[in-house]
Amino acid sequence: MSFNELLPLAVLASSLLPGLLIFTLPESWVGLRTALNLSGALVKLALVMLLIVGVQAGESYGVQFAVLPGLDLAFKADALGLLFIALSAVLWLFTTLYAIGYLEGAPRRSRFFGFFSLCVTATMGIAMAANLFTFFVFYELLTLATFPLVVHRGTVAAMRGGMTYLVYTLIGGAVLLTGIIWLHHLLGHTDFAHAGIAAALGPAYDGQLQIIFLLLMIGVGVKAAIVPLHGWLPQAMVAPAPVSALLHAVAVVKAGAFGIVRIVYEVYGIEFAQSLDLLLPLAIFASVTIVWGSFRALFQDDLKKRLAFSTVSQVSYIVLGVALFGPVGTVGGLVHLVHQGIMKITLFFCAGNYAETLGIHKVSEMNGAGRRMPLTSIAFTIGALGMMGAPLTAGAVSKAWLTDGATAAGMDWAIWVLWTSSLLNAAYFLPILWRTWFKPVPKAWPAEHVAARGWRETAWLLLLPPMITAAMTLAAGMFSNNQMSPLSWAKLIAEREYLHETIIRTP
Amino acid sequence: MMVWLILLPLLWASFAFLLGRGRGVWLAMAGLLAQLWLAYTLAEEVVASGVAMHAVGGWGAPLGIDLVADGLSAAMLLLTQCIALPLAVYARAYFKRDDPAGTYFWPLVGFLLAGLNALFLSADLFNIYVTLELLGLAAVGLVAAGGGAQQITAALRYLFATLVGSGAYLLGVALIYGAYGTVSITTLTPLITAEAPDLVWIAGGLMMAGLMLKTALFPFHFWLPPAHGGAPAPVSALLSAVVVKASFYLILRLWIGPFSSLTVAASLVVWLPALLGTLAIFWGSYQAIRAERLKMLIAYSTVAQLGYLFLIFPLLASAGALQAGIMQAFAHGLAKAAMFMAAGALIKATGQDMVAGLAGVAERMPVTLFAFGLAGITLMGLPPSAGFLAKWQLIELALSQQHWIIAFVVLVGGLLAAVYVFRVLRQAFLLAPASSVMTPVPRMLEWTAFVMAAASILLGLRGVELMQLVGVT
Amino acid sequence: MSAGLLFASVGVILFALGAAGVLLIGHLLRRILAFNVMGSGAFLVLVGLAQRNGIADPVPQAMVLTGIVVAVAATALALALVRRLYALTGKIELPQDDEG
Amino acid sequence: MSLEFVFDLLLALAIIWSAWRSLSASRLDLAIVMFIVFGLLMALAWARLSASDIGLAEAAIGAGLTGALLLDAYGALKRRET
Amino acid sequence: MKRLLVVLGAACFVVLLIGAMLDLAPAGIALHAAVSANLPSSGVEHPVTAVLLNFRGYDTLLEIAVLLLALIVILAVGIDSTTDVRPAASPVLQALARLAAPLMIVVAVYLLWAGAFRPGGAFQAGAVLAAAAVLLHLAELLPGWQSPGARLRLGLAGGFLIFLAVGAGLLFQGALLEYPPEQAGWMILLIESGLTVSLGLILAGLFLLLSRDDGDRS
Repeated sequence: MSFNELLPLAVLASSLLPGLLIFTLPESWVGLRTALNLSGALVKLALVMLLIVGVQAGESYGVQFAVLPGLDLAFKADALGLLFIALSAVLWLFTTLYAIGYLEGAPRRSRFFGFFSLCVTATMGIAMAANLFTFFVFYELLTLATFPLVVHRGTVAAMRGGMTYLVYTLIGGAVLLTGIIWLHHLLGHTDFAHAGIAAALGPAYDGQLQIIFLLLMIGVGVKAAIVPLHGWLPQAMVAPAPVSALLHAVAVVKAGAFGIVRIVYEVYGIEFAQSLDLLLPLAIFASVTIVWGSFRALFQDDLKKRLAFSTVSQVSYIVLGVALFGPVGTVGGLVHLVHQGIMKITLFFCAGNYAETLGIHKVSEMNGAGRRMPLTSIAFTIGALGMMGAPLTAGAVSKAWLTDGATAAGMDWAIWVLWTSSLLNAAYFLPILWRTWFKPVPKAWPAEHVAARGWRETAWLLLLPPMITAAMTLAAGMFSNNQMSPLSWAKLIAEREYLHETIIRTP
Repeated sequence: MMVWLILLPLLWASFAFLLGRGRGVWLAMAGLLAQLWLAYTLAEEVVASGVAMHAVGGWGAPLGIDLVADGLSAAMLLLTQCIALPLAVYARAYFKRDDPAGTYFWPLVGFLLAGLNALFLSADLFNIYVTLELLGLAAVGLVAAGGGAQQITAALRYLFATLVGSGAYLLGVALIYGAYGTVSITTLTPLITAEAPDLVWIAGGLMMAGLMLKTALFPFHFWLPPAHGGAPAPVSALLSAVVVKASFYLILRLWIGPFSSLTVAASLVVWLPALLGTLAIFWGSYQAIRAERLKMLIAYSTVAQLGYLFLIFPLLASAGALQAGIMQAFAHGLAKAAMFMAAGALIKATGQDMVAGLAGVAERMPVTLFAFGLAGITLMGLPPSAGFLAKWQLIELALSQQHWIIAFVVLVGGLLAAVYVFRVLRQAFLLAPASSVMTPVPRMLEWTAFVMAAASILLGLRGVELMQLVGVT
Repeated sequence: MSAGLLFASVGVILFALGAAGVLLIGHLLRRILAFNVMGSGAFLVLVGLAQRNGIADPVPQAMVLTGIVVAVAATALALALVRRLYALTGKIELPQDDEG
Repeated sequence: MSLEFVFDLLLALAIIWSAWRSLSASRLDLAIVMFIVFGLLMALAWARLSASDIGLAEAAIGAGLTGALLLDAYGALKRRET
Repeated sequence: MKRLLVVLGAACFVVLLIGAMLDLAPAGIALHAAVSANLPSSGVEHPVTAVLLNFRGYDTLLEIAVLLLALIVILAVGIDSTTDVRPAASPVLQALARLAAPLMIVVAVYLLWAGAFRPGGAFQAGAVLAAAAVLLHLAELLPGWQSPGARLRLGLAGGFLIFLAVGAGLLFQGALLEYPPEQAGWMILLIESGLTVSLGLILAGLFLLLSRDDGDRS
């Protein structure tokens, strides 16, 4: 087995093996567990670096195993996949740090970190899947591995959230499976390829392909929380903060969005999808989701719920970008895949800090939090501004490319959608910032965490991750032209999708 | 070689009996190990050099009795031995010293396995009848052994069901012999044509009905839940995992063998098993969702899962159907064994078998719950698992033959399975009430269950060899 | 109509009679009787139908010998269970379906 | 219609009748006795089918042993009731 | 309702099946011819015994397994503790039994030996032995069994084991139960005599185990 075949597997193993080991560890072995977690995350990061360098050098990484005659479990690490892999790998490291601090002294940690690593493994599998079958395998694995995390607290409320999550994802999975098998039956394979594979069938199958597209979109749409399939996401916020942060800001919802990207670009092919008139409906659904999500966020007093609806809205930016026919929109969508992840995880980290340190769960309790927890609040502010698409933040970059993409695609109404959403974002984030910075500090916080005494603000393990991700938010915004920036990667991918026509943003 | 698969269990069973009450564990272990090896080498041989045959007494059909091992039977033999060995390890830890249910456990299991292996190998309708009786009586004995009123009642139901079943089968055999003067499957297959006299149709009907009764196919399932739900965990596992599959195997074997020209002639007939299978899936799942007791839930899930096996009959036109069926049989066999083993451990630990009483096991017995969960994944047909592969094959076959309804049934069935599996997991993940006490159980119980469950998952990552084996006809 | 065919027909009737009995009779001892009648019916068909041309055929005869022994084994087992049930519950009937 | 056939016919009827009685008799002991009779008649039928091996076996095992088992069971039940 | 359905169904079944049997063409294969053709090399002269222990001896092997199994199950199910006092057996019956039992054993031996060339054989012989035991039991001369001791277990399983051993032994120089024509005779006789004893014990055991009661714990 050559190096280029082993590397993708190594990426999977770097989180799978630690995870399996952690399951077997007794609760009390904190040291070893932490060591396993961090070493796993660091090794993965290193491996991903290797991949990035290799792919930029034009190397191709892939491996496959026959599961049944004519059915392969196949992996490849291409530019598009790497975008997602890199994002998950980096954020996994920070979330792990955060979780270690967050769960200090909590029960059932071995189980938590074990499933946590499984989730990351599943995400990696989704990112590196080379055909729809493999994609589905890890997509469902993600569902299963997330459930124990959602219900981690073991309370009845947690169970309710977990069950809602299952109902949505399992039914979605069944629909997705139908579509995949149908496609596999028609094509004899479901391997991803640049510019798609479905076109090969010829016009006779257009009708069936449209139905299949619908099935596939419903399937992945559930995890991407596209309205009306988004109901599970706010419910799932009962999970501990790190879970909400990584899984519901990054892994799970992104898995859905990423699935849409793969299907549109590498199963149908953007041109072919356009010729089947599949993109416009998708764009419309995305727009509805964008607006509806932001709108619902306005009325959430529970901080995490507000963030959750914001996620619902923001993830559809990606979908919209994909649905906008033309390279510019594509770049916008892909880059937002990364940017939204960084920004949203920052916000969730901060939300977690407020809850852990001061017992703040509601927006209405945040008065003066900025004085008590300046660093956290700064990070939160940056994230929020990014979400609104304020200049110098990553959000600005995504939004700029998306709007231009809309113009390029001749869908000017989409611009209005984006602006409306930005306004709504401002409408539900600014009040929070206002309360945080300019309202007087209350006499007593809802439930000041005993452990927090003695630290200036809160445990450093809780403080570090949000600050770093906040910094990244700014960096991604300011140095977007650096050739290692997410933007450059998005361009690289788009170029390959659009068969190497060069991409310049119309100024 | 294949003969030893029959002689070995007979030998160690009778020696275990000679040793007396509750003895013979190690005999059984050694025998089972050898059997596993035999089954494996037999499978290899079949793949390498085609169907294997052994003419008992050197006479050969139709005068004598032939033993035939093709892909199908080799696969079933392999499944049986694969499940039997871990189960034996489990049972050894499960039955406490001088447990009344354990007194003659090993001889009974030995005869049961002998019956199974003989059944899978036999190519003679009457000989199959004898193996069916051996199998049936052993199974009934295992259910009843040392049991209370509840078990005895279940055993009696089971007994009468299996006796009537084999009675109908025997009458069928009698008619076949009357019509053709032989009971050798290989000799009969070319003789039975679409123009066969009505008598043969009746015979076929009788045999199929009898076997369906033994397979507990809806609506003949009434006897299964009390028997499988009431027996000791190792017995439930053995019965649910392999014993019911034996009569299914026979239905399949006759369907595609001697009666193939009949089933082809009457194209509507193929939908009857599928219809009953569908009803079984829905009814079984519904009852499992409602069941109060853990083992009843699992037993009803068996009723449902058996339904899938019968969905392949309308699809048999393409070779893949057989493979799908066997994959499902393996998936359910391994998973259901694991599930009953896990349930046994849970019940021993919590001292009760109500689903509602499981709160907190996720924390106290993670390994067991993991085993249960993995087995559940297979039953739901979620990836990666053998169950998923079976589901995939079934759906693809259904689509390729435009039988959408079957694909639909499979998908819905999977979701229903999810409902009852997660009903259990939900309880298990709840925090334990402070009052609850759990008695520690032997590690062996937890880990053997886990191994079985893991096997059902791993098979889902590599089914090629198995499919290749089943392909040999 | 040869003796073989005649007794084969008798066998069919016995089988039907026994089967109906097993289905309808609640009393377990009687049900065991019914099962035995059913079995004897099948045996008669096996030999009778094979010998409908009047020629004795040892093969089905041997089969029936085997069958009879199996049947007595089953009967004894059934009786053991019934007596056990009776000793435990004092009943010789199965409770109406205790499903679920 | 030959004499044997008449005999066979009567035997057949007798078999069916005894079987019917053994299932329908209101008294259990009578039912069991009828069953033994049935077994013996079967033995005769086997003899008529030139299968005296089965005849012997039926008489000894079918009627004899099974009958004994049933009667013993019946006795046990009776003893319990009184 | 159910009653009516079942009866109707049974009636239709009878009519259909008998009808089907009446217009049935003669079977294409005549095994009795094959049997008589191979009788010389079977080691016995009585065709039924030949089928039973040679041509289809494998059936018989499994059948003995079934019988032994049934006995084990009865042992495993457990003893129903019916504490009851049987009416004491009449002295007449006892005298009769004392007289009859040895006679029956002789008959059994005869049947066993006769089986080689005329109706009879291990089963009938075993049955007669069992009958003798039952008679002795009814005459209070033989106690019912609780759980058999080692020697008795050997007796019960012995016949089966001999059968198994011979079959397996033959496997090494050919097929399972493939007797060499010249040795077939004594091999079958060996098996049959083993079976006679074990069958007698098992059949008797079925009765003696079922009719056991706290009256006679032995």
